[in-house]
Amino acid sequence: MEERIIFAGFGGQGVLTMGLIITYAGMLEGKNVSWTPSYGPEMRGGTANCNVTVSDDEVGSPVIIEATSVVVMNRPSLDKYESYVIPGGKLFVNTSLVDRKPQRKDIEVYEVPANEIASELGNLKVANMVMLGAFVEATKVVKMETVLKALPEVFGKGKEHMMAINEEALEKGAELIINMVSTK
Amino acid sequence: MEERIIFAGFGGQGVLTMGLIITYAGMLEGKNVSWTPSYGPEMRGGTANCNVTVSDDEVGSPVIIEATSVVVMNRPSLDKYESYVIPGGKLFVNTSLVDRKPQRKDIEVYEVPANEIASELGNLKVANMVMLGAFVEATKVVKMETVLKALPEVFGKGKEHMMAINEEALEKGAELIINMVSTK
Amino acid sequence: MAVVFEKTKGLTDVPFSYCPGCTHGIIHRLVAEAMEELGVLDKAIGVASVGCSVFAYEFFNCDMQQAAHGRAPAVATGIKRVHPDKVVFTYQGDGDLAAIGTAEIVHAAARGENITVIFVNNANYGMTGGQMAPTTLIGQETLTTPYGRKAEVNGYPIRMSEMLSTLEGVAYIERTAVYDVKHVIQAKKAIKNAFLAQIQKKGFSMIEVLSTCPTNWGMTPVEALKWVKDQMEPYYPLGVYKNTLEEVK
Amino acid sequence: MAVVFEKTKGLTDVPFSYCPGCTHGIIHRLVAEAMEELGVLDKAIGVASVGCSVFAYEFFNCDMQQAAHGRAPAVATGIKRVHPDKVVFTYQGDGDLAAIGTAEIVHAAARGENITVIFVNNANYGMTGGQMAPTTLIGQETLTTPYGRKAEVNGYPIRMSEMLSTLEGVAYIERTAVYDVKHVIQAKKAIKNAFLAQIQKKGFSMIEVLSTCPTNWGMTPVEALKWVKDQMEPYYPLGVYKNTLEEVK
Amino acid sequence: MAKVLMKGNEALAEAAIQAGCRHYFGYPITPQNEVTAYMAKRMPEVGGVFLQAESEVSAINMVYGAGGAGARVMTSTSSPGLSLMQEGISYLAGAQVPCVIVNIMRGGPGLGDIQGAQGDYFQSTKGGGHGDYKLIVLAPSTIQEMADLVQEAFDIADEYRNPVVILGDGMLGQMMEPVDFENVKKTKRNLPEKTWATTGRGNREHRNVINSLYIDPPVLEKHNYVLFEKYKRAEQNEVRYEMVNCDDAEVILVAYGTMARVAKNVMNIARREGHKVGLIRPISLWPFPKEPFKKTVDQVKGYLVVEMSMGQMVEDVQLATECKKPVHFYGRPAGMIPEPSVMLEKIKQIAGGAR
Amino acid sequence: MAKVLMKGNEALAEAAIQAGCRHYFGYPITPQNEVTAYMAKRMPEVGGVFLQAESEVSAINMVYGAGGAGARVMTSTSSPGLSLMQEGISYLAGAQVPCVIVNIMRGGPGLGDIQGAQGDYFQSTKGGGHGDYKLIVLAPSTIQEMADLVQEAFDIADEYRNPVVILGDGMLGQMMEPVDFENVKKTKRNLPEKTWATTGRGNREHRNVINSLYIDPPVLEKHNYVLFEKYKRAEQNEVRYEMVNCDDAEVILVAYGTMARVAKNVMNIARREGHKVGLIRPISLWPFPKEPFKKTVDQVKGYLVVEMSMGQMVEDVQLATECKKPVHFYGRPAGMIPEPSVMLEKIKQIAGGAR
Amino acid sequence: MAKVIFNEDLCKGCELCVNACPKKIIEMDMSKINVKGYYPATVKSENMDKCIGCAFCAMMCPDTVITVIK
Amino acid sequence: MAKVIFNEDLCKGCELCVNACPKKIIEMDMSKINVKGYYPATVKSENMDKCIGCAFCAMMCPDTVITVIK
Ligand SMILES: Cc1ncc(C[n+]2csc(CCOP(=O)(O)OP(=O)(O)O)c2C)c(N)n1
Ligand SMILES: Cc1ncc(C[n+]2csc(CCOP(=O)(O)OP(=O)(O)O)c2C)c(N)n1
Ligand code: SF4
Ligand code: SF4
Ligand code: SF4
Ligand code: SF4
Ligand code: SF4
Ligand code: SF4
Ligand SMILES: [Mg+2]
Ligand SMILES: [Mg+2]
Repeated sequence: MEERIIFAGFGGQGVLTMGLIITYAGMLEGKNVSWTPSYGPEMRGGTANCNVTVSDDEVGSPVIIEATSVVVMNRPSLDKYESYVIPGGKLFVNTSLVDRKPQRKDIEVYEVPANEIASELGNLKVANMVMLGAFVEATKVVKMETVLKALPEVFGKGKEHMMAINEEALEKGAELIINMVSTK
Repeated sequence: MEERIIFAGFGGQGVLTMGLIITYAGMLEGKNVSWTPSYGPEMRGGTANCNVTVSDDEVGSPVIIEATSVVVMNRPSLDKYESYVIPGGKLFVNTSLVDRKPQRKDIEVYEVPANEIASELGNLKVANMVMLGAFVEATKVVKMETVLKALPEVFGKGKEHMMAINEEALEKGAELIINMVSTK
Repeated sequence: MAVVFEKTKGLTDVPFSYCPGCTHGIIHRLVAEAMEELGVLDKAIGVASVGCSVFAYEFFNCDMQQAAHGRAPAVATGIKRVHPDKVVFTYQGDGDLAAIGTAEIVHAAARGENITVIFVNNANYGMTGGQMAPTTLIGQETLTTPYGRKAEVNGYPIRMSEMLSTLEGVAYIERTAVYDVKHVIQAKKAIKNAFLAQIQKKGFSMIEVLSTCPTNWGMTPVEALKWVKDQMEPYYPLGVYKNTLEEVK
Repeated sequence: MAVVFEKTKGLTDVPFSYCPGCTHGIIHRLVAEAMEELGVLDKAIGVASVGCSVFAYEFFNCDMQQAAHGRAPAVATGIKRVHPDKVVFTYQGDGDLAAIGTAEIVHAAARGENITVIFVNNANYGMTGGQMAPTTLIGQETLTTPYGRKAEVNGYPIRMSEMLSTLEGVAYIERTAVYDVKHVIQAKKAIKNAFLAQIQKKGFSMIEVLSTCPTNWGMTPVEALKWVKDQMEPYYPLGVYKNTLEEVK
Repeated sequence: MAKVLMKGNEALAEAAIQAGCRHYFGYPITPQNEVTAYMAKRMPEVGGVFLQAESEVSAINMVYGAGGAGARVMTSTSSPGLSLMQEGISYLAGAQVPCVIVNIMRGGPGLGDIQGAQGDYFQSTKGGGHGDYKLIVLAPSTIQEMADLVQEAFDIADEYRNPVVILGDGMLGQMMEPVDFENVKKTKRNLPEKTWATTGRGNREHRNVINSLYIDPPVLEKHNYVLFEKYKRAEQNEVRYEMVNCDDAEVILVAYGTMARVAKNVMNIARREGHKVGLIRPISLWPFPKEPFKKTVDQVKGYLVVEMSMGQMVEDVQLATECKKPVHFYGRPAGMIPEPSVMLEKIKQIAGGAR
Repeated sequence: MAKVLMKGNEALAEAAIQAGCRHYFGYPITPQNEVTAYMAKRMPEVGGVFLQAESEVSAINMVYGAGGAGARVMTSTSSPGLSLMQEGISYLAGAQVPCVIVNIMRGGPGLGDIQGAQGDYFQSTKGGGHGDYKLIVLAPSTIQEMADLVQEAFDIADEYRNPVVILGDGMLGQMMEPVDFENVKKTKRNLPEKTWATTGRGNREHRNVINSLYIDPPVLEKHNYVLFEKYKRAEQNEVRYEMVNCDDAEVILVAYGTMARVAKNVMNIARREGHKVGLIRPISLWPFPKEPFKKTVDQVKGYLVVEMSMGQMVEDVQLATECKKPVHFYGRPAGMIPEPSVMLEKIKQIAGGAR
Repeated sequence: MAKVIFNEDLCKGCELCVNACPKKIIEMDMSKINVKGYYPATVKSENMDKCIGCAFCAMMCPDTVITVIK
Repeated sequence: MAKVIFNEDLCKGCELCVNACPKKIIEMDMSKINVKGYYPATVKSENMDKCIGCAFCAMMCPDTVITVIK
């Protein structure tokens, strides 16, 4: 098993964190993992992304060109990364901020109105957690319970008050996929 | 014809100038010439030397290991350079400041009490010119008349008042050799 | 209706790459307006340094060179010695000018090099994520002074305007700020004076501008302005440190 | 009969490599005597710079490092941060300290680096044959100012003691000379004070000594002393520029 | 201590501290800023010294002072910064001062960009500074290896009294992988005491002097030979490399650092497609590993050197193969990753006999 | 103008002025001080600018400014100084600023000594600075050639918008030989106008910008390819070398600069003793001349590379010969001259079939 | 009568203009996000006539968003 | 009664001691050249008793040639 995932969006949408949580959870599950962020001045109000690999084997290239999954939180990221998904791979689209449909037909597309759900939860900042919940449910790259264990490690001290809402957001995202699949 | 000459002595004895005059004269006679000085902090009250090549052909190595002639103005220079003379080559020793005899038997040795002659002429500073006169007379590397032409070029402006004594010193040195040969 | 205020021709159409509320943008505008108003845009040659303002070569509407970190004064010297009648200026951050570029700025000043230096002091290295600069205040937390700058370890913030004003080659040095309109207006006047000193061939001129770095200071842009006023200005007093200008009308 | 004066233990037996009458030799002796008298020879670590005094590592009778041109204050900083209780000093010429090493000396001073700097100002680059230094006087002829130093081209001589004294990290700075016995005695006192500042952990200390370069100035050693007094001293006033020393008996 | 997820830059810094490094001098530059920041935080905790220098020039000279005074000392920078250190590096090598220098490479020349690249191979392995000297250059390709090699680097530096360079790139510096610090080898070398260090004379009989000046040419020449004797020892004892799937390989990829990871991927794909492809990964870039080429040169059809540069290590591969088999090159500069599809294509061509 | 007797350093400086160089920035260092001193004297006479910078770091950046502003500009230094210029040199190459950089090499590493040596070959030809770039490197071996090549260097720099290095050594700098400035070739190239220079915008439509920053990796990559296209042109057009007695040679000496003069002597001695010995003297060290090796590799028994270093150019010779024939090396560092007797001995061994 | 015009797409929502306006008529338009992803500054049309054309806003704007006419 | 002793072979003949001596008793010995090639400084024995042991000469000597006893 080797999952190669790209998370992409605006700086500030928490895409690096999403990747980090998956990476951390993968490590907790004894997998080989690697997380590579974009960096530099383009981060300043620009776009951000990270490449995450979770694998049973040694991790090869940290840079992902052929992704098993891609998660896009905004429109420019869809434009840039749609082509990176391997045939049969998964593409997660934050429909709240993306105003077009993906064009690929050879991949599984998951449409998640992450911002809307987050705003229903009362905090726009957890849109990434909503998306992450959906992602974990759909890909099973790691177990949801491991994700919950990873959360406090990644957020560190001082964010304890955010745990409840983060977990709720993850659940909401996961639910969306469960419903999606059952209605399919 | 290729003459490879080393001039060596204390800094301040004018050995670089001796070499320069021969080099200049060689150039005036249409020869290929090259002059390479020692340089750096060892010059500060230390020893100085220069390597001069006067040749019909292109000048090869500017650094002389096998000298056709060596001119030593002090004792340390004799110690260092005696071995550089090729068999059959010439060694000029300033006996005023060198308190030992050369050991080589396979070369021609010219003993020139340059400082004494210079002091007889009333100026210790022209010891180098005495030696140069001897050298030119003995080696005929260049013609004495060319040396006389080279003098003002090498000394430059402001040294005109020294010309007469310089020429006298050259003559004295040359005479010494002429007498030496005739008495041999 | 007449235009009271519009974007100066001294700037290109390229939008600034600075963070929201970063006063690099204000200072850029002032420099550009000063050049436009003095009518020197067509003979100006600017030197961008390495720092957040590295892209200044895209923003100023004149010929530009991008210099290695800290070396803008040397690059400007090279340019000025080729074109003594052109107007040559550098735009440098405090890391660039007061750390790695110390020798270059001191000697450009000592030589009385006839150039104008715009020195943007934001008390840290913005571009690289907020490390200590020589101008970082005692106690200030940065990436490389996580426990606050300590005098025993890191020494004391350097007041460049004061230090450089001891040099004879200096024609004009003033320290300004841009935390409110009044100071923005004064800063522009200062920048114009600095260019005038160059035009009058008086020698080296420098305007230090206290600037913000809301991103790395962890403040809102408005809070950052207040921090300049409350924290920086007391250590870095504003004012003219050297002036050999002839009076102009 | 008692010995009134003999060679200090602070110097090795290696004869100096300086030109006849060069006052580098006097200054060496004063530094060595100061260390001997303060009893710090066994814990002193000196840094030789690049210049005529590059061989200082052969002369001072203590551990020594030879630093790259201009970088002695950085090297000394490295040493001092490893051995904060040892006595660390640099010995630098004016080319070394005031030209290529400007950034290093300014920042060592600004950091209040607890080291002692002996700064030998002989108004030119002796080692390389007498080129202009930042300290070369206006009008002075050198290899690289064959028509005399001109302010318009080469700028103005830098007064390092004055400039560095504007920095807060500085504990002690004094400018001295060695052109006669009285000044030699004062220079030694100054050098001792500088070491004391270090021993008292006060911060950065520097003694500037006006020195001669008879060889490159084209003067006899005695004429050279007079030139220091008549030409250099007026531009480089002697005296204490900064002093935070506690009084010692 | 369990595995921890860390950025390469941070793992490197932590490993240095665990290796006994207590003195760090550096100057910020992307993409190695995390080293500096980590040191700023950790050094005070372990009673060590973190000092931000006023420039890379100063930093490397502080390293000289501290290393000469006997400390385990490190600096880190990225490409332009390393260029500024060249004089200091030549001095360190000349005066035989041990230290560890980290270069987290980015795209060049000049200001270039800030993405990970491999354009500084020549600078580190051939000599960016003046004069005849050698640096020992180690190139990790995982975060774990970054930690492991740093420990090793300090030991090698001390054993040989020579600067050791860790040559990484922006990608390695920025990425996170789990690291096991238990794993970091504890020193096994019998390191000599630093009796040469300038610690203040104390009761020592002789003065210690750190110096690279030998004004008399024959003396300097002797010193040069002393250095090269040492380098010869390093060539015998400090060669490091990894060989994967080389036993039956017809085509061998040669790559180091981040690039080797990409190459390994491509090798696996090619194997799956039925091509006999192997990988040689030099870990020590100087001394360059010649053995793996000696061992394989008779059997292979050719080598494909891949670099994140316009081609630098390729020359050492040509020399190591003694030109007995074709050495092909594919690389991209500027922080661009050479494309696996192109690599595959080239592998097929070489397998097919392309020269 | 007749022949004049001049030091190499002075001839170089005079030739630069005759080539139209009117801006010189430099910092004193032995053994090139005569360049600086000469410029200080002559530049004011011709209305040019001589400026003594505060350091080599500043000097090279002044060169950047002046070259970017359109001037013919030069700096000169010796080994440690060139190390300090590496960042600036990488910027000059990256921003395509033409200039001439003179390195009158001395013994290293570190402070070393001040005798002429050849230990900076790698630094100049492979890249002492960071990133992928090339300098065009010319190595004169007589004073006349120092003058000739300087003229050429300015033209090449302008044609390619690239820094050109004159790599001499202390001996060449200090020695005197007659020079004929009539002889110095006047430019024959069709040099493009410097429309890219920052001269102030004036009436120009566009702004001129001198820059090496391309923050977006694909853009930097493209820029890298532009540079390497240029380098390829240089490899085609700017190769220079001298071949002596190679037609029937069984053993060929390879040497550049001062060393080539010594080698020529030895060749003559060997010929007199009946050995068929030739000499290849690379004049352009980059681009390195491969042709003379292609032409001779089949006929010779082997090459003997002699350098005043521990062996640097020898690698380029190995690459150029494609390892078809043994490449032997003999060198001495620190400013010591390799001994003719040893060279002769080696020649005989190679002629005798030694590998 | 004065008027301020915002080149909205350049606005980074820093609020320095809001802070500078003596008439306190500038506010952030939370109803839209510009191309850069920020809520841009604006003066509601009903407040525009309070503008005195002092250009304080423009002088403090770091991104040359504002033109003032009078 | 004081006395100065010259470590003659270290002397470089710079005459700074000559210049410094208040008693003007130091002179250059033109009758010999030392190992360094200089005429060394000396005090003629007939003048030694004029020495007051002030050590001015020693303090000005750059080459630590002079020892003073009293
Ligand atoms: C030689 C070199 N060292 C370090 C860097 C990395 N660097 C880029 S910007 C910068 C600091 C800029 O700070 P400052 O000059 O204060 O400008 P600001 O970003 O704060 O405006 C540094 C260290 C570099 N590009 N080159
Ligand atoms: C990087 C570098 N640049 C230049 C030199 C050459 N150099 C040696 S000494 C010196 C000047 C020394 O002058 P100063 O510091 O005033 O000392 P002084 O000889 O006058 O005592 C220079 C430029 C060098 N060794 N290294
Ligand atoms: S990092 Fe700081 S200085 Fe740089 S643009 Fe952002 S706010 Fe301005
Ligand atoms: S050159 Fe000048 S400074 Fe150097 S030793 Fe001689 S007199 Fe002293
Ligand atoms: S011009 Fe003045 S009153 Fe009008 S919006 Fe701007 S700051 Fe407010
Ligand atoms: S100051 Fe400018 S950028 Fe900031 S909010 Fe107002 S209009 Fe927008
Ligand atoms: S001790 Fe005094 S009196 Fe005696 S010789 Fe020396 S200077 Fe003259
Ligand atoms: S001062 Fe010293 S060196 Fe000079 S002449 Fe007197 S004894 Fe000799
Ligand atoms: Mg800043
Ligand atoms: Mg000096």
